[in-house]
Amino acid sequence: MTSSSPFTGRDLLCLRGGRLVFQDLDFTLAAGGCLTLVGPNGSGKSTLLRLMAGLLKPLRGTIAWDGVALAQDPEAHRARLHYVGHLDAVKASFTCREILSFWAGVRGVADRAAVDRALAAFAIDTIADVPGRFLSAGQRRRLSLARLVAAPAPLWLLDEPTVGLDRASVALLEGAIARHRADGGRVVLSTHIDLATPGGAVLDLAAFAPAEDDEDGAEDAA
Amino acid sequence: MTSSSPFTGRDLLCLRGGRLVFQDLDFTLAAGGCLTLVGPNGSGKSTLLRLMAGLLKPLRGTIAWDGVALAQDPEAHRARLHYVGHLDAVKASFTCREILSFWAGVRGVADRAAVDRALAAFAIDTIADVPGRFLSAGQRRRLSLARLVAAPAPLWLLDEPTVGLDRASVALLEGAIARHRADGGRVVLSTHIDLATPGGAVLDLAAFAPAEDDEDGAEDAA
Amino acid sequence: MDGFLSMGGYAAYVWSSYGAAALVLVGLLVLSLTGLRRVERTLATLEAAKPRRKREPKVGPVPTASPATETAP
Amino acid sequence: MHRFANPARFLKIANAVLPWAAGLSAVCFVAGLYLGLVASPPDYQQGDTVRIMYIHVPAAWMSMFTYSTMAVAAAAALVWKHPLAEVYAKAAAPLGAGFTALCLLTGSLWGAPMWGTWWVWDARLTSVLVLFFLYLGYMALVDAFDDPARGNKAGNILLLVGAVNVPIIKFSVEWWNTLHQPASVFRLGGPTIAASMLWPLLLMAVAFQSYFFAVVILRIRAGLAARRVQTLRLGQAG
Amino acid sequence: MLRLILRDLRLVLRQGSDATAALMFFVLCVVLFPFGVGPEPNVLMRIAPGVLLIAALLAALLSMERLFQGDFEDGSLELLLLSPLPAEGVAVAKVAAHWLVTGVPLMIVAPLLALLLRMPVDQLGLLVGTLALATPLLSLIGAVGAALTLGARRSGVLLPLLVLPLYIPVLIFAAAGLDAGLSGLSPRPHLLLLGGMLCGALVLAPLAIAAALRAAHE
Amino acid sequence: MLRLILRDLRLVLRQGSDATAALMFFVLCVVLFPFGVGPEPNVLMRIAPGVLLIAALLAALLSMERLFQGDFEDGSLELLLLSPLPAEGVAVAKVAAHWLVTGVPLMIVAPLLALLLRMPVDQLGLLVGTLALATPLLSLIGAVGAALTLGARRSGVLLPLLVLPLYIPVLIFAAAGLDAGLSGLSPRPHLLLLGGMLCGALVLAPLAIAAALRAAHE
Ligand code: HEM
Ligand SMILES: Nc1ncnc2c1ncn2[C@@H]1O[C@H](COP(=O)(O)OP(=O)(O)OP(=O)(O)O)[C@@H](O)[C@H]1O
Ligand SMILES: Nc1ncnc2c1ncn2[C@@H]1O[C@H](COP(=O)(O)OP(=O)(O)OP(=O)(O)O)[C@@H](O)[C@H]1O
Ligand SMILES: [Mg+2]
Ligand SMILES: [Mg+2]
Repeated sequence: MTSSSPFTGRDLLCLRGGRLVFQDLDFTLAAGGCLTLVGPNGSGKSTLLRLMAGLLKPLRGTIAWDGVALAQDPEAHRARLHYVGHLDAVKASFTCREILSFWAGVRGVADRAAVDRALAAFAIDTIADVPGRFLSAGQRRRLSLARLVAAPAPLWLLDEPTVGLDRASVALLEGAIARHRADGGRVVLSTHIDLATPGGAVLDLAAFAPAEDDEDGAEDAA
Repeated sequence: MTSSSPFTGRDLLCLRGGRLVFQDLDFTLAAGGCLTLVGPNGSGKSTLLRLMAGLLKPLRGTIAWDGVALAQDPEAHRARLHYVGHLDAVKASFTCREILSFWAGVRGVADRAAVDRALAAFAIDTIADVPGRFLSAGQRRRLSLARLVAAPAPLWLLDEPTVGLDRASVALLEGAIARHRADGGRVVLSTHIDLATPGGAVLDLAAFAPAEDDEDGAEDAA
Repeated sequence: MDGFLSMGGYAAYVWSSYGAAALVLVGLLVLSLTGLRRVERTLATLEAAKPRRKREPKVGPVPTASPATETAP
Repeated sequence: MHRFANPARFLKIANAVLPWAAGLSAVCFVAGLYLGLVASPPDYQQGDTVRIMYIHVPAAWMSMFTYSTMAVAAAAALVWKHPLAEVYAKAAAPLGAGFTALCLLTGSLWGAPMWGTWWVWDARLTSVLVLFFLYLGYMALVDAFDDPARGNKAGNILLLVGAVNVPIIKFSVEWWNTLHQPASVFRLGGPTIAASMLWPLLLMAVAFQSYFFAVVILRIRAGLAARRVQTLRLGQAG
Repeated sequence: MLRLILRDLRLVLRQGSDATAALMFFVLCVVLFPFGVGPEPNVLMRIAPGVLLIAALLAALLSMERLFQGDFEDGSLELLLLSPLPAEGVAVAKVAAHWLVTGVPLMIVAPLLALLLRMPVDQLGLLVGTLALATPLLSLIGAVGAALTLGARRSGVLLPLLVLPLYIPVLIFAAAGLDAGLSGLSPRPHLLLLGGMLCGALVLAPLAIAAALRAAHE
Repeated sequence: MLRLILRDLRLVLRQGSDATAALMFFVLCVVLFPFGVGPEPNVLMRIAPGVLLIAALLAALLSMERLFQGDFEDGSLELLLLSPLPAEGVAVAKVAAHWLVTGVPLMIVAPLLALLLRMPVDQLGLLVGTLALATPLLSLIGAVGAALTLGARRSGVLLPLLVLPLYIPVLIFAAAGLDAGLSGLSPRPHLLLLGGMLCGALVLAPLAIAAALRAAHE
């Protein structure tokens, strides 16, 4: 994990479904930093996270890691990020351990101990051999979060990671984020509830919404 | 809305996927009451709500409305309940208003004003003519909640209704629940976050976990 | 004229070919024209519905907004 | 090329071209029909059925031309994100489907007296049929998505994949032996007859081509207007 | 119930291409056979009724898969089952909408395709009549299968497996009726049988569908 | 990539019925024709190669629909696209797994069914060879369609519409090869053509699939 390279977005403008979601948005995230995205429903938190992951492309502006735009080297960017979205990628017929080792394996970690550590980190080691179809909403989410710990990656992108988690699990997640940041990792997360991210920055997306009468920009661009 | 009939569950035992979820569970809910289900992930909150809706049958025990077991008159029970689960039933190609009037119509409310009131109650009147495909996670959830207001029904069963909602919307939901209760309605909801339900009861499902799984529960909570 | 219409005994084939061609070409033209009329009418009503909001920013943000589309990556 | 990226500038040019294209098309149709139906003699082998050629061959050429331009537009849209390219492909598709249907229909009508059958499953006819279904598939795919941008993208990929079919149509008569004659129309009855049949054929070809340009401009205008309507609706709602 | 049918029809119209696409599949499928079998006209004519029916069957089968799937996945079905409507009513409404959207247009195009396959013109009435009995049967039986495989792991391959054996009797009697007509015999007994099956299915299928839908939500 | 193939194979084995069900569909489909067409042996023999190929095609088509769907809906595909694997690698792995699970077993059963339809024994080698070229082609082309229709509204009916026209040439050349074999001619030119198409598809299809998958996640 390199420590000096900043992860930045400059002058971002994003359209979704032909509509302007946000504009003139900038962010910078140094190693060990945490950026919490807040804002009302529909303000573009999920959209920004997908931009950061490279799943979407901004209509204007660039996102860069250490000065290199994502579009120039998408493979390298993919190798360095973990994305946890609304969907949990839990297969009904695989056990928790099988699911986790597959995802660790995809990122090159074939180590059984690492998988066990990750299961323990989110207190799902007791249900490690239960198949996916029997999991409750919060258990699935915890399994999804365990991927973060199983295979290390410097950038975590978490879209409402606390959804469905009970309080004990929220505390586990806060701990995992703190350890990751202490190791020089960085985290971007969106949330509607309070999550302890000491020393982290907050980005309120409501501030970048297009002005009420500015919609002509969106029209022309579409 | 009758006001004296209690909604009760007695001695409930529920198996799911061959595993005991809870046992010896009792509850009573009088008119105007609110029952908040809490408990760690996997403790059976969603399961209990589906039992109350009649989607699942308990292995032992009975759920009754005014002394009449649900199994004896499922139609009458369906007519008196609203269920909001994890899924939002939002069709991509219909607008918010069309979706809401359909669900109101299914419950016999063909009144356009009622639909407009419901949209306003969750602050989605500004996007009433936007098709479902363009909604963000929180907007979909608000649309789903608006069903509660569009067609009145005495019993609301809400499974983690605050998921995805921003703070302003959570306040709107609290208001809707309070008004419903003031009119003699009753509410059962599950949640992991704090929701203001003045005078409501709390049911901690961890207390009804089967004995031999107790240690698992403890670990889960840890 | 009769000889012209009978097409050397192949009238059915020749004239149905030309008939089909006329049908397809005129049909597509009419469909395109009516489609165009329809959207242009809705566009006109929509733009008429909110003239106030549109006029003011026309001076400012529009020039900056349209180059954005041209330099799109 | 980028000068046309701006819809307003495109519209200005297109509106200037439109009357000329429409006029040229009308003139060529009148002249071509007169020459083809009245002035030109029947072929000594095929009799008057040869007049089907003046529809069949231009329609066949246009079906391939339209698809090729759509495929180029698809590539432009995918690589350079050219905003007009998708509008063009969408506007041209029904026209291409129409031309292809005409080619199939007139071919069948020609085949019935000449080959004694409406249809054979040989390489030329089959590949044209596949082209027809590619057009239909493209149109169905593009509006099968909730997000129009997504539909356009899927459609573009399909157009590029289907582009392999165009050379197959063109060279099918040379690669496989089929009932359909190779590109030999000009040899049919010697050079003197060729001239009298060549003129109506070329006139009709120009007529089809300019008809295509005129109508596609109308359709592009409709497509651009529809986009504006959609954004206005969304802007109003939000 | 009427509201549900209307909503389903509106859904199809709004989302555009369902009716046309199932129809398109039917046409494509009929067109496919000459490729595989060869273009000999007498062979084609001989197999025309069978091909038309098999294509109708496959078109019904394919469009069937999504019959409940969409409403199941987005939670609409759950809500419908919890609504005051009886589950059987929901089942009937969905099947009726499916038939209106696939069966009816298919009946309209079938005569044209039959002409292409050189079926005699005087048999077209019989063809439409047979399809009028067969297509609702296909919708009803298929819906039972679709409801049963709801939430199943590989419903895409499981559904044909369940439904095809039940479709075979329909296919046999419909084909027998058409063949009888073609060879100058009376198709009545076969049509009566089909009608009997349709009556039976109209009574039984909604019950089975409703039970399967409820089971899918346990 | 190997890991992905193995995982997909394991998924199929674990969830049981995929391979067997596609196969079952193939068998059922072949068995269906005598019902629709009538049991006359000479007619059956005449259409045997076509029927076998059409059944293989439909089996491939039906199992194709779920190829990416499951991974798309539960978010796995999103994660795979965000993993260090190139998108083309993901595409190749999924197609390879699909072929191993449907194409290969089909090649094994086909000779038995051909015998039932009274195909001469000395043609079975040719049949298997043709299928060995045709089934991977079907998988590759179908996967392009499946990726393109991902997230489309009526993918169940749209997919056949897109894919069948592209399947037609495969069907034609495979059938022509078999027919040539049956009538004592050399099937080589047709098989060479199929082989050429396969090479082309091996190069082009993964690119198209990868592009379509990326577009599906915009
Ligand atoms: C449905 C059946 C048919 C189809 C799909 C079809 C398709 C085509 C196509 C695609 C072309 C353009 C070839 C090129 O530019 O290289 C063409 C050209 C032509 N076709 Fe057909 N055709 C059909 C039937 C016929 C029949 C029955 C005849 C005459 C007996 C015929 C005569 C011609 C001639 C003379 C040309 C011009 C060839 C040249 O370029 O010189 N076609 N046809
Ligand atoms: N798939 C989509 N296609 C088109 N528009 C979309 C899509 N998803 C979201 N949008 C639009 O983009 C805007 C931003 O959505 P986004 O999902 O990023 O919001 P969000 O901040 O994550 O909201 P929430 O808190 O509700 O999750 C919304 O106005 C929504 O209407
Ligand atoms: N569809 C199912 N089939 C079988 N077992 C299930 C199913 N859904 C949940 N379970 C099991 O039932 C138990 C209770 O699950 P339930 O979904 O009711 O929990 P919950 O309290 O809602 O948890 P959460 O807070 O995570 O939503 C869990 O242990 C889970 O393993
Ligand atoms: Mg979101
Ligand atoms: Mg739950």
